[in-house]
Amino acid sequence: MALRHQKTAAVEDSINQSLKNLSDDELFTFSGFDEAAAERSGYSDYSYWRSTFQVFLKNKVALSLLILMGVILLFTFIQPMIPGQRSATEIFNDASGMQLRNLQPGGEFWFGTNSIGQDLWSRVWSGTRTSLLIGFAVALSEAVLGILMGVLWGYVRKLDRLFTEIYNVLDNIPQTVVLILFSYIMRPSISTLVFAMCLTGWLDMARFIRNQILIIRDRDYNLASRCLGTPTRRIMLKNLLPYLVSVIMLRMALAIPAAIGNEVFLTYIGLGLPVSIPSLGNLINEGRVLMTSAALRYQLFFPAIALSVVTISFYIIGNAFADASDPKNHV
Amino acid sequence: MLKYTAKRLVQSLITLFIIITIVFSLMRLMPVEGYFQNFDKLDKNQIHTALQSMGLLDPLPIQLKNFYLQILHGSLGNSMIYRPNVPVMEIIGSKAPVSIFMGLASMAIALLLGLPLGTAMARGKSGFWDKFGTAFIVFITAVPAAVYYLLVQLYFTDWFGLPILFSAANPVSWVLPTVSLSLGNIAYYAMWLRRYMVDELNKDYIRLARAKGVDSKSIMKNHVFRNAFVPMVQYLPTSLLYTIAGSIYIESLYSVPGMGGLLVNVIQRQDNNMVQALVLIYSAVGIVGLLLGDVLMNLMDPRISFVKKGGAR
Amino acid sequence: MEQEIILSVKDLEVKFNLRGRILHAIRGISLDLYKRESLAIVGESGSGKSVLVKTFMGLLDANGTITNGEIRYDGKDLSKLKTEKEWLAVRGKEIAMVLQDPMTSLNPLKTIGYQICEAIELHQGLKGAEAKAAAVSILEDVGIPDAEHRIHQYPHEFSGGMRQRVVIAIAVACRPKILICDEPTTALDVTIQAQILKLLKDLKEKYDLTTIYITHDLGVVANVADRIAVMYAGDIVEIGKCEEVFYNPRHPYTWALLSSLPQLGVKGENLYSIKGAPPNLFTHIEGDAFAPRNPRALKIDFVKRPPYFDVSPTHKARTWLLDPRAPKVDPPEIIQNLRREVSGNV
Amino acid sequence: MSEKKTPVLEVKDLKVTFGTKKQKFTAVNGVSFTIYEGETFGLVGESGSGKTTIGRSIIRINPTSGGEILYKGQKINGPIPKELDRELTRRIQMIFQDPMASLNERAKVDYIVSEGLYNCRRCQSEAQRREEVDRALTDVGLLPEFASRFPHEFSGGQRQRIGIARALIMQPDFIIADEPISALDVSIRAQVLNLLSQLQKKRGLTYLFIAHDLSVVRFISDRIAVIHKGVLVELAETERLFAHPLHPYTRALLSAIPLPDPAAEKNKQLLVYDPEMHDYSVNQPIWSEIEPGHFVLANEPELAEYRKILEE
Amino acid sequence: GCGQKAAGSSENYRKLYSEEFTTMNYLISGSQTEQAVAANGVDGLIEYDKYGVVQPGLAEKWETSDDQLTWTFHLRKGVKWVDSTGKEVADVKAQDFVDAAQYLLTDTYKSETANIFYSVVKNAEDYYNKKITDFSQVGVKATDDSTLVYTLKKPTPYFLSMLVYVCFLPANGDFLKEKGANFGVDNASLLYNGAYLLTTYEPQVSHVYTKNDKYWDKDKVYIGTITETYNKEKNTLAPEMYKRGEIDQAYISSDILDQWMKDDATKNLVSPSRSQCYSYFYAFNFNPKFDAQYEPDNWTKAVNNENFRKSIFYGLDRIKALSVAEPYNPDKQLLNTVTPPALVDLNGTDYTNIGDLKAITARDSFQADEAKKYAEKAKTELKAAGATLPVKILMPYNPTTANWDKECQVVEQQLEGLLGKDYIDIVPEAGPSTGFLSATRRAGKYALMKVNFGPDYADPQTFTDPFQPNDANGEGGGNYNWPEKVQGYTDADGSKTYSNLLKAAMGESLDLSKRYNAFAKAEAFLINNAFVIPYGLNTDGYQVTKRNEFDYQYAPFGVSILRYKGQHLLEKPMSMDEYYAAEKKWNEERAAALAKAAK
Ligand SMILES: Nc1ncnc2c1ncn2[C@@H]1O[C@H](COP(=O)(O)OP(=O)(O)OP(=O)(O)O)[C@@H](O)[C@H]1O
Ligand SMILES: Nc1ncnc2c1ncn2[C@@H]1O[C@H](COP(=O)(O)OP(=O)(O)OP(=O)(O)O)[C@@H](O)[C@H]1O
Ligand SMILES: [Mg+2]
Ligand SMILES: [Mg+2]
Repeated sequence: MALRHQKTAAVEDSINQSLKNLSDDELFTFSGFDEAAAERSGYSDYSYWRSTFQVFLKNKVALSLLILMGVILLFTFIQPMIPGQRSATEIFNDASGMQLRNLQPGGEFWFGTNSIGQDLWSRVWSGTRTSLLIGFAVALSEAVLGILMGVLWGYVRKLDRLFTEIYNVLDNIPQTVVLILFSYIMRPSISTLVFAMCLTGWLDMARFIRNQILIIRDRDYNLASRCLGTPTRRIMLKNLLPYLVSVIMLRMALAIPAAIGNEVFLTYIGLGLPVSIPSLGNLINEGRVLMTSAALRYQLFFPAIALSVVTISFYIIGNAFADASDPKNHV
Repeated sequence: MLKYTAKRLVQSLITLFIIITIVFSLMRLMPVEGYFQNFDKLDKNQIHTALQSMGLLDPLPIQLKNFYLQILHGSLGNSMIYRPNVPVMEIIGSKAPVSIFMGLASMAIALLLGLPLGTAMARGKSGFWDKFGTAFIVFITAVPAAVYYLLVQLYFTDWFGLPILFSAANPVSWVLPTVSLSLGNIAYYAMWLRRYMVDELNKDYIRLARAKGVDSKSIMKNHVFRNAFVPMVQYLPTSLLYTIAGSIYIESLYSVPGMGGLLVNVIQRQDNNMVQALVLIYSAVGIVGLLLGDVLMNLMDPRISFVKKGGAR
Repeated sequence: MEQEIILSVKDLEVKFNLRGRILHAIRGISLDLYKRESLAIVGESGSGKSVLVKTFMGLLDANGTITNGEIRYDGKDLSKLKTEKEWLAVRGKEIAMVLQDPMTSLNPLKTIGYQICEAIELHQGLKGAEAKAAAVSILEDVGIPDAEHRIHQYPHEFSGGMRQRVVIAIAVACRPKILICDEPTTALDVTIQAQILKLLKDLKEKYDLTTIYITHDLGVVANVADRIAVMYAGDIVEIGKCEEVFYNPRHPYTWALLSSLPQLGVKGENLYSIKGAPPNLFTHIEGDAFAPRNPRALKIDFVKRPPYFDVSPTHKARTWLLDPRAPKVDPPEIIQNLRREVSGNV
Repeated sequence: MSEKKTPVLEVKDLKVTFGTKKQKFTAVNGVSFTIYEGETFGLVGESGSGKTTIGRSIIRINPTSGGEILYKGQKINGPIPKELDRELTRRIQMIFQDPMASLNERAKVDYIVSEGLYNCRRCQSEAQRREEVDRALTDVGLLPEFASRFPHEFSGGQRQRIGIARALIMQPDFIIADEPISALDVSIRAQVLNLLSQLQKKRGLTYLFIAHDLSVVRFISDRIAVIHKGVLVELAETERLFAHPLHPYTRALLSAIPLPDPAAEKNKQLLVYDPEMHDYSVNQPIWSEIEPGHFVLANEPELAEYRKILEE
Repeated sequence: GCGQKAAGSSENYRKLYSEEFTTMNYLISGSQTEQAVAANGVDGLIEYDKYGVVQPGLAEKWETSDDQLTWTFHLRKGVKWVDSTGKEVADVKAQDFVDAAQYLLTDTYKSETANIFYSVVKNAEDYYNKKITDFSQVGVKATDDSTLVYTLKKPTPYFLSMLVYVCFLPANGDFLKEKGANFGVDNASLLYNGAYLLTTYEPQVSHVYTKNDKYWDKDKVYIGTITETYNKEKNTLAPEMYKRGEIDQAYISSDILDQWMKDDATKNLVSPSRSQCYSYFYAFNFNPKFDAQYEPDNWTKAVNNENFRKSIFYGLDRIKALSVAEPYNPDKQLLNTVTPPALVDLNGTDYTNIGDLKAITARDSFQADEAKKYAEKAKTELKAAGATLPVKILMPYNPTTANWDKECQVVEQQLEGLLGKDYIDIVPEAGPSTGFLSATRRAGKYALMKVNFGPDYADPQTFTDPFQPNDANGEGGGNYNWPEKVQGYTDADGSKTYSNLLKAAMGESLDLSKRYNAFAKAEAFLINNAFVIPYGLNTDGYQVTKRNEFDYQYAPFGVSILRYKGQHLLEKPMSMDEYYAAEKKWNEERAAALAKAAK
């Protein structure tokens, strides 16, 4: 019952205006009764997505973070094309041909240079790009696989035992075993990392979806669909998934920073990307070693700040969107 | 309930069996180079001999059979690479106590700080504590643990004159690693407790309690808190396990001789027996943890009974 | 007969702030509650019944405020109470409440005994074993057998009807002056409902209570009420003695409500039904809120809000139809012989 | 009622159990009744007595564990061929208790109403489908333009009517209405009740009307069956039942109906039913027709007693 | 040395370590870190002094037979085996060497160093392979308690240098028998006869070495205890801990070196660590087996073109590449030959200055103009040969090796910048961190790659191992870059020139001068024809340490450099200048010492 339909409201207003000018005699006569109007009374038109966006747009913090994220995303992709930007892997030398090592942030190199004279500014951007790419890829494939499995697991009773067993097994196989094997077979690269993360990453999503499905599976409206002979596939698509949009969005929004965080960890245990592919994970790991020397800490802080901004943004945007997509909040 | 537990245990055994078999097979796919420290200097002969004596040249099914026979005899075997010939149980046994103690201590800290924080957040929604707590949670989730652990270690040891490294004999040196280890959990517990408490606060029985004239402090204490804590209880045993297994950064930084990084370490070193034993232990503990979580929950919540099969959550 | 007023509401307005938009839940209600009477408030869902009584106990949701009016009780103006401490002197002790849903109004993790004792310890000043004994006796009062043993049980071990009895026991254990029952039986079966209503009546006598019932079941109202207040869209549109409202209703909404009783229906023919839906409380309501759904609406109903017109000293209604200038309109025929229709059939 | 009644639905000795072997719970036990074409058959009983379960067994949501359900003479419980399944989906439809919960909140009314059409592929073209949806909405007194809205934009009564439209579009001839008005406000109930009886008249529908509100059942039903803890205790034509309730449970139920009349209400006698009052140690109760069309669950001595009452 | 502390055994030396021993069983382990316990705890027949001159150890004197096949050692008397608490357990006897050898050659123990032993000792290999079962046929015998006789397969001029390696160390036979496979699993399952006892061994906590009071040469042991504390994050934390006075040694990684050098408080504390006799060189792969995407056929064409190889050989700016890890004095690490200096010498002349190698050692291979010239020539020739340009050069690296990745980037940019992207396209690729060598070098899955080799004994032959041609079965050779597969470079007899050069050198075992010259010739062939590009030495970078870097026992290979015996602690760490001064002095003194010893 959000906004009154504007047209209806306008008509009502004009009627009221005309009524106000009536005399007492006229006022105390029957006004006549319109059944259709009564049927229509009190309600308004409404669109789910529009309301979702309206509610979302009201959350100023999330909105500004969304804009920030948009700008960051845009910038990560166009940054290499902007004239005057340096390559992330090029090593810069001074006049004598020696590398410009560990230059402090300044006018020439905005974020300074690293220990072999690469430009940290472009590395941070390039790292953000790589990490976001990983994050998105992982989140997306987790979502697709997780939702598919989760819905099947939750809805099709016969599969429950099997899926639970599969879940228990896969959940207990250490990710490191899989990763090491993969990086042996496939070499450390973005695709290896994404692939290996996805291999077990969807499990959580699937379990989560399954639990949600269990909650709504036997609601009356699903029974109704079954009474109407709706095939399972369509029940999943039309009855179950739309209800999970908000939680799925939230999970996906959180999966992106989680994947990036995971990358940091994998880099830490030596399974991350090679430095020739800058990523937030290996930038932070490189920077960590410099923690003890105050003058070089900038090499840690810039990528760490980039990571934090990405994480916080997705966290808050995800939450705000989940809130917004819950029709309860569309009053 | 006993019967239910027994049934679940049997089921878990099957699950364990599958897990171990898969991990076992995966480990055999690793390159042989990993089994040697000095690979480059060895001749063919030596490599062959070594592989043979480790039983790695047998067909996989036979290796598996031997492995299970050995387990049936109650032995998890000896470490192969990590510390050759030392029984796996001895290695784990020497590392587990520190880890378990530290895990428990950090969990106690996390509960002691996280629960009040969560409560304070739930009480004054959008008050100071809520903002503070949210900031803390966001900080912990946004900044990689690898970074803030190091920050804590370098600055706090400097400010308070604490030793940088852990030493079993020096109780002061336990403080920082334990506290650091609990930071993540503090945030986690506070976040969930707040969520559950806010849910709980909207329930009818809270309204009734208020209508009875119970003051809000007692409501929080006697009604909301306990009820909100129930769903968390289920995850505590598993959370402890994760804390222990996931203390890899802390243990590296502070030289804690625990088993946090052990699994990763032995996987990288391809110490098959150690990997298998650890996976076995972790999975078993994990499965028992789940069960324990259910039992705890059952103790806390009179509605839940094992007779009815666990519903959706 | 002049009765002592125990609680008096004047021009009460309550607004809710929902994401920046204002919802007028109570739009200027005045109401006197007499000592030892039982007042029933009827009206359709969302008409503001619960909000009204919540203001008596300071239990409005955080986004709601009393924007106007006063609630006089025992020389105090309840609408001005702010702190929790001030309210604690009223809640339970003076005014207690029974909620609608027995399934959810008890804490599932605490024993029945604990939840009753909590009230007893707060309001009767008993402790420990004494409180326990009091709890047992109250449970027996509400008709729970084997109370001694039952106080150690948890809510889920009780049936719906028994839980509702426990909720009532808790309210009564507070020894209040006013007992508010917000839809105390809607979730229950007819047989149990009848028992509970009887129990409430007995308790009222035994503990000398003033009671307010909220319900939309006119049968229940007929059973329990001395007086009836009919609410529509945040306003009391008609109030009067039970018989007056049933046998001589004056507001078109009350007519409509009574007309749609299935007992009055003739098999094979259409039941009377109210068209449309209640107004949107977010918008400013001009004139009579019921007008758009009222087949007998006057033009003035769309322009000006009707005042109360007295039908009898104890009976008044807010409708222009009672204005001398208005055309004479009789209540629908069907409800004129309500008595015969309803009772004749059994 | 007409003399030549054709049975539409026969339930014979129906038994429904839940749970696994060890923790079995019998929700419905040995229930038999027949519903004739064009009538409204009321089923009343307290909460948890098995009313919904019976309805759901008929529409094949709950598997049965004993007895037979015949639709026009054809057995429809247990495993049935696909053909029949599709046929029955069309023929038998259900209206749910809670209008809030039984509509898919995330789908437009248009989809909700035409869901059945998609499934039985009756409509060839999009235009045809639109037409049918519009017709169905108009039939239940809603405006066709509502098709593009979402359920929560409607009031409870309107939603319930959407639920009815969804069932109607299948052109069923048997409808199970599971407490279709219990969740509705008094003022809205009438809308739905009217609609149901209008439709019955227009289309010759047969209803199984489940409710616990006796005043409503009385208004709408031709015959009423009273169920208690999964067992039918009495079945008779409506007025007959109200005039001569025999089983003590029925009597207790009737005595408890709240009457919207202060005078009547104030001197009402409450009867309480206590299952202990039957002495079934020697004589087992049986489901017997005590007078034409009036069944009651009783043992011999009780039957005798009931006969006496009837004669008076 | 400067500011040396007065000799006193109460001194304590503290440091961090990040790799825990897996075992202390010196008869099995092939890893240098693990051999540290044996290095300090168990004495062998001989030892070196700080200039690398052989000194008597457990053997007071020794002699060889005329055919150089039999070596007889006369053992010192009264040396004791003690346990980790210092309790005497037994006397050290000649039989202990025999028992240790038998253990070493028992295949079930999987010794990683047995091959070094059986490569020289008669019948040892057959015993290891179970071709013979009677151990008495193996060429090691105790003729009495204090006389030990080794019989060799063939004359081995470098046999003496091998004796400092772990596989020739003694072990008490009874104790070995008692412990079996559990020998050396911890400090208590080991017996000591050396300068230090490992008194504390808590895995991943700490190691404490304590001076052995029963040591036969205890007067030369100056440091009382050595405490090693475990920390996985050593690189990050050690500098900070040094500053706080919690430890006495820390490596200063190139990342933070600037910082330390700028700070007045620390700039005089940092010095380089000594380079080891370990060689890094870039190898051209003549047997490419990599994926089609990196164009192995094209590479085969390119790598067989001498001008192509030389263009890269002269084009590689090694200083620049080395400065990734060693930004301050990269030239100190530069190595112009495959064999590093100070391995062996001929009467005081270092091997790298002998014969054909002398010229090579004297110059830097980076000559940009030369490189461009060769590149131009190569371009035309390659085009003519049908190769496509740019030539893809697959350059794998191990992502877990510090700085290697960065170095590859530097090399890529430098070479491509110099020679043109239209000519070469270097493709650095991260290899797997597990099983790196199997997946890259050994499998032939590289085009040009930095590889390394460490000596096994003091003889030029050890550095030919990587390039040894395979036998008829395709086995037994090196697995580095397969120079035998090169096109051309064939002698009249049909075999490869390089193979012939090797054969000639190895055949010369009695006349050391001839032998060394022949090996130098072979090595020069590899370098001059650009089969490999010599690159650099191995060092641990910069450090701050209270240990005097110039008074440990020096040997080009093996475990001598791990020994604390004879070492002093400094009052204060050396500065750069002090270090270089000390190094210069050491070099001078060494030359003198070697010349003296040669007489
Ligand atoms: N916390 C709140 N925030 C916003 N609106 C509220 C809030 N509480 C109640 N309302 C609104 O106030 C109006 C009156 O609500 P109230 O609960 O008093 O209705 P009621 O008459 O008790 O209905 P019911 O019979 O369903 O209980 C409704 O429109 C409701 O939506
Ligand atoms: N899926 C199920 N699993 C287990 N027990 C069930 C299930 N469905 C219903 N029951 C049980 O069967 C009994 C009859 O349930 P049913 O829903 O048919 O009652 P009802 O008469 O419709 O009650 P209500 O008036 O509350 O709707 C109840 O005790 C209920 O708990
Ligand atoms: Mg209410
Ligand atoms: Mg039901």
